[in-house]
Amino acid sequence: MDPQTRDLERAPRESGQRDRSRTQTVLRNVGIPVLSIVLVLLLWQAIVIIFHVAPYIAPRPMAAIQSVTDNWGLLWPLVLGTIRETIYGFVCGAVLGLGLGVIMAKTPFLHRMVYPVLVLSQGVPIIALGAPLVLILGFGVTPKVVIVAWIVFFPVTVNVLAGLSHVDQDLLNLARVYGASRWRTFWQIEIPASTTSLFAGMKIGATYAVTGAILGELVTPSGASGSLALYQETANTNFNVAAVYGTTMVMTAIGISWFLLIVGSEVLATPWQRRTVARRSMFRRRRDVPPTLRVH
Amino acid sequence: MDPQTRDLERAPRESGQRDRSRTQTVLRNVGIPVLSIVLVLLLWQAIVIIFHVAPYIAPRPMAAIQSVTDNWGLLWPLVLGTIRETIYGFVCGAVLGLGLGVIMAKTPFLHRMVYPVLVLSQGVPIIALGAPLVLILGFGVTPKVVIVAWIVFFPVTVNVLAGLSHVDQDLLNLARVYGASRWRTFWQIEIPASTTSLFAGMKIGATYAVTGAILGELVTPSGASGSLALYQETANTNFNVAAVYGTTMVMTAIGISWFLLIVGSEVLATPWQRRTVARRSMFRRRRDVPPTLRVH
Amino acid sequence: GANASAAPLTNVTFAYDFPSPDFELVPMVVAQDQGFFTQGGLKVKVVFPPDTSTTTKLLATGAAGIGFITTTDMGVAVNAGAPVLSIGNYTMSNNWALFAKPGVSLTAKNLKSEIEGKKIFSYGDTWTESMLPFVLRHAGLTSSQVSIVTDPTGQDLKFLLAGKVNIATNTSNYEVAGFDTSGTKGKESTLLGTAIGAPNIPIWVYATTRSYAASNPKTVSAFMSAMEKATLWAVANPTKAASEFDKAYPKSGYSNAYSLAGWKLTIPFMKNSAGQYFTQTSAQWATMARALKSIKLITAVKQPSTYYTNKFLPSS
Amino acid sequence: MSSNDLLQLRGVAKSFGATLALEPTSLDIQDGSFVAIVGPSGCGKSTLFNVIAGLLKPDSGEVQVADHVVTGTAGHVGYMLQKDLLMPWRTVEENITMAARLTRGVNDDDRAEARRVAEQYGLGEFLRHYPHALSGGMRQRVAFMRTLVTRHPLLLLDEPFGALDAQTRLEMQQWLLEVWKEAQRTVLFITHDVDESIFLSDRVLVMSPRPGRIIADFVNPLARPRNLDVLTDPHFVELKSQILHLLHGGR
Amino acid sequence: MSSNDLLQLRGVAKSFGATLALEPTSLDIQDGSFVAIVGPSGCGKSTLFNVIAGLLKPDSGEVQVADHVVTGTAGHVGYMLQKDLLMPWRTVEENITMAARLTRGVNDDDRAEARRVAEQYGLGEFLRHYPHALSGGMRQRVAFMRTLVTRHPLLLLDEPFGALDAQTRLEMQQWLLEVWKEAQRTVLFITHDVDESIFLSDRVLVMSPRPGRIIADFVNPLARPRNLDVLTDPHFVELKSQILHLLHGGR
Ligand SMILES: Nc1ncnc2c1ncn2[C@@H]1O[C@H](COP(=O)(O)OP(=O)(O)OP(=O)(O)O)[C@@H](O)[C@H]1O
Ligand SMILES: Nc1ncnc2c1ncn2[C@@H]1O[C@H](COP(=O)(O)OP(=O)(O)OP(=O)(O)O)[C@@H](O)[C@H]1O
Ligand SMILES: [Mg+2]
Ligand SMILES: [Mg+2]
Repeated sequence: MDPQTRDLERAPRESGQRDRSRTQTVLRNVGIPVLSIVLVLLLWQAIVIIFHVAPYIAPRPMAAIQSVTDNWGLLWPLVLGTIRETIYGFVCGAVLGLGLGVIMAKTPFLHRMVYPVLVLSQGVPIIALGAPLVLILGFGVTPKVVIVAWIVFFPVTVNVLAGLSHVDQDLLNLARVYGASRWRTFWQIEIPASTTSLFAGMKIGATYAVTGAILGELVTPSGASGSLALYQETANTNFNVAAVYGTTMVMTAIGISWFLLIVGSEVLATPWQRRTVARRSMFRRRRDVPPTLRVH
Repeated sequence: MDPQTRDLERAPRESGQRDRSRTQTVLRNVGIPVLSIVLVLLLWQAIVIIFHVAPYIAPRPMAAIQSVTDNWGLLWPLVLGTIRETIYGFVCGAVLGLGLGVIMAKTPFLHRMVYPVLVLSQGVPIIALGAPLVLILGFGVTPKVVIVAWIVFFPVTVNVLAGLSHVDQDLLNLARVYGASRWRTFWQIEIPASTTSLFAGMKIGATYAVTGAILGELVTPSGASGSLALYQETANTNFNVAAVYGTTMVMTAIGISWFLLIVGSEVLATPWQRRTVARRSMFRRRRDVPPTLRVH
Repeated sequence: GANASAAPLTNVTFAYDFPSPDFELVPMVVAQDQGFFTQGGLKVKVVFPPDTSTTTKLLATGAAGIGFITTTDMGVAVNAGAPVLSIGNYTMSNNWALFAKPGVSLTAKNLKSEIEGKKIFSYGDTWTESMLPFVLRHAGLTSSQVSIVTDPTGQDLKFLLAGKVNIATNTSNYEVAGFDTSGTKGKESTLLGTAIGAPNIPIWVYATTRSYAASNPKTVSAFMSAMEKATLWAVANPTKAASEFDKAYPKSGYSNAYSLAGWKLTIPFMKNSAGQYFTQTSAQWATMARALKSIKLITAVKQPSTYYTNKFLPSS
Repeated sequence: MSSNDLLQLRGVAKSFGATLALEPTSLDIQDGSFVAIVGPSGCGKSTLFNVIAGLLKPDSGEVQVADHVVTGTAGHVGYMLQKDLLMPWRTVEENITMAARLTRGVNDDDRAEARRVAEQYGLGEFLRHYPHALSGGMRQRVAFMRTLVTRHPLLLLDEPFGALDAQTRLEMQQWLLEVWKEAQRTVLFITHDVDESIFLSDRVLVMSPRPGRIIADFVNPLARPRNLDVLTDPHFVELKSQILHLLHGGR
Repeated sequence: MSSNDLLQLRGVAKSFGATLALEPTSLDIQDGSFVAIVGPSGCGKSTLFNVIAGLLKPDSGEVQVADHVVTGTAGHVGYMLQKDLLMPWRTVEENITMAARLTRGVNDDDRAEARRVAEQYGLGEFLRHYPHALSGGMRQRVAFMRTLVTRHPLLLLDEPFGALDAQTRLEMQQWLLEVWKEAQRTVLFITHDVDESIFLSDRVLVMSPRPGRIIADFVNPLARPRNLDVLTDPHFVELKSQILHLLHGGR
């Protein structure tokens, strides 16, 4: 209610209070989403029953789930494949995006030259990439990884660029006053100062990474080893509608897990955004312990 | 160089200086991108020539462009179709996204319930949407519009939510002190204060809108009228590689034009972010003119 | 052969025509499982294209030595300048057909009334594009008198059963196998294209490039000879052959019932009325080229010998 | 009982949860006067203002403005903060007429009044400018004009010049005194700057650390008009010393 | 020629394009002294600091620190601004040792020194805290300690307490005097607050509006140690009046 921000006068936060409400927060952050997903499934079931939807049009949710569990032995390697493509592609895309972002931030000329090409690259429909990529890179996992990376790198680059260009100029000047080298300034200031932006880009990338992997599986062949997307495609031609919806659920689950994983890494990588006091890190801080304590 | 931000002491900006460098800015903002796109085309041409790439594997850029100009009469209605799907879908998605964002910002309970479902919706692979949408909505433009809207609404909602939750609480309190109604506060403060966020969401949406339309054309058939995606698909089956690449170029061009259009609307819709002085609006300000001037 | 197993095997990459494996690969699986390739001194690796038109490109770039494509794709590729060469038919006749949902009876007699002003499903493939004009001409209709719904993602059965399209087009082995294993009651009405004006030309062929054929003539011959043994074996033992396929490609997503049904439906089309397998004729290629030219998919009808050769067939 | 007092507080108190922010406080502010309030950070000064403005409902007590009980209802006072809270998407003129736009819609009279005020107080040239083009001092002037045109007799100014540098602040203080003299309003003025509180006011209230309580009520002996020289006036120095000792306990 | 002066400026001038920010300026600062600089906004105070710190190369003139010419080279002074510029991702201890981390890597001595300084000056409990958990005053103290542990004899403080509220500022001033006495450094201190400049310094330099020039150099007659009472000391009031008249021309 107080209309004035009192940032300067904020007292050190109490950590006791936080712990007390942690279970409440978890309940709220996990319970409500789960509840609403269950509601969606119930609604779906209700619609199928009330409108007498034919099973070849849409299955009941339980049938979809069962088609997944029944074929889990078959599906699991495909799921692993999709996850692998996602991880490889995401990592490549993020690294490429970060690299491009850093290079472009440091050389304004390259920035101006390369940026339009990057925007252009995102305008190219992914479907048009399949055949050329297979012709150049062959079969197997590589073209799919390239497609995921193609989608992921862009938001990362854009955000890293924004992050690096918003590093406090005064902080950089201060580093100069101290006589810091460019290299140390980069690692000690510019990189940590852009972490939040980097993660913002990676979170957008993560949202689209699994979709990219699925698209990649669809437009580049996997052959004998199969792929989740092809499995779905086949189920579709096969009239196995329950499997189509079941696979969709699996894909969605992979996508959301990946997104949550990135969110989780951000939480772990930026302790200062949540915690008041730094945790003692076992191995790095050993020498902090006074010698007297160490002898005993 | 000055390590202190002197925001408070900034003098009113001169508009003279700005005009002088406008042509320079335009040159830089248009010239360099065009130049770099030309460079990409030249590189492509060079690769095709140096590696003796056969024309049925990959065409020269000029051949791709020519296949577009030669068939423009045939392509134009398809391009129009894609543009129409993009516009309809984008508008529906943006309106839906805005509406959802506002409703969710105003009712925290709905926020918690609906948000996971929205995240879930983005995990569903678009390809899996094709058949159900056609079965429900038939062929024609509607299912494609739904697919575009499906893709566009999400970043809009997320950004509107963020924008509305970051409106300065003190400004809202001040409105209360004045005795403002909730409705007026919403229109006069909350909406304008979230414009930037809204456009941020729309720009992300715009990046993916055309890809969404193409995907929509591919997974939901159009019947006799055809579609750009099908044209490309057919060209592909018929070994017309120049047309495949030409169509990709057209699609990319539509995508980028749409993105630039949204960027342009933002510039127009938020004059205060660029201009120092508000332009006199012809019709709204007529009464500002003193009566004496009006009689003559 | 004892002597063959002593010699090192020649590697061959074989490109299928579809992104995922299905029952038309049964002879290939049999050739591998029954050791026909090894006997011929070959080691064959099967690859899959991102889309049906890329198989030809895989051949042209040398990414694959031998491939499996449709006759019409051959025609279009040769027209575009790709140096591909057909080395043997897969099927010997045309089983492309129109289908109507259970309850509708589609016959050559009521063809006109059943398709006029109706929605006809097409994958948008070259084959359907070149066959439909014959059917329309036979029914006395122009293309503007029907509505073609093109869907490369292939939801034909679903749309047909849901009443979103009136007529589906497909080859009978895929369509009927799909319907029979879908659990839907009733029987689809099938009307073969050859009964309503479509030319009776083979749909699929084995192909290579001229340069590959020129530098590896023994390999190509050995391949075709192994395929012949495998095909005859698979025709004679359909159930065993289909389950071998399922074992080789457990992740294809297809049920054994589907693969078996599909393979059984394919068998009748694999030999001609004279009981021949594989043998191509100049007439089939001339007919194909004229059909493509008439719908402007190709610019010139070439000599039949431009498209094919029978010299790698074991019988010749 | 009608009186000369524009604002009357009777035993107003406010806690936030377990935190008692404001002890029961009573206060009378004479119509037309300029009263400064100083006190340590967190002592409840802004809370007091929020209660008077009607943003907060006090736990007990009563607020009267112009002999009407207005406890817990908004719309009776002008209010201005350290942050200018201008709308970046509105021009200076539109920002000045903001209160009208937020309550009943802007009419030509409002616009004319905005122009008159802006011209009179030195911002006539900038009516069509957007806030971002103005300096910090100019922005605070616009924020003040916006408060002024609401025509409420009572203005609550909460550290309005707290974010300005010393020189601009001095200019703004002189400007404020000028405007106040002409516009004839009653001003309650929170500040952390003891010099400022004495330079501007007729009366200085000193509050205790939390829970807030008015611990001193000084009548300012300095004559008006005042200029820089009052800063070395013995009365000034004496009053400043008293206030500082109350605030800091003579450290 | 070795002297008692830690810092010597000889005819240092600086323009930005057509703007002459600093007229040729000469200045000697005695080792161990506390010199305050006041001047109107934009008069070139920060520019002067940037030149001394080596961030800017002057157009003409020479900068000597401890009898070495350092014109245009960095790494010779401690520097601190109004913004604390703490790294949010580093703990208090890590922030204090930042200079070492930025130049040669932190060793155990640096950490021990950081802990010693923090404990000595009242932040020992907060060594492992992240900056966001500290109040504004505490943050400025950390920023100052970071400047202190660089062991440069000359510290440039550019409005270090400008963003703090009056009460915290007073505490910080007293704290700074204490630290200065013990740590035996030479301090150049820019401020807009005339009270502050007199309260802290041995000497007050007054600069003219742009182009900046030192127009007065007052020796502060007040004895140390000082407490709040000096604010009412006649010497104080007299010096303040002189400085204010130089700055504002008696308005
Ligand atoms: N909405 C609120 N919820 C909880 N506590 C609050 C709220 N608003 C204020 N407080 C607490 O009430 C006390 C008084 O706050 P208030 O803002 O009135 O102080 P102040 O005198 O204005 O301080 P400052 O000089 O820093 O502006 C403080 O302890 C503050 O933390
Ligand atoms: N990097 C720069 N480029 C151009 N002009 C500059 C730059 N830095 C400072 N100036 C100008 O030089 C003049 C002096 O600036 P400086 O920052 O030194 O003033 P200051 O005395 O520190 O002001 P303040 O009290 O507001 O901090 C100003 O007119 C400023 O606009
Ligand atoms: Mg306050
Ligand atoms: Mg400065």
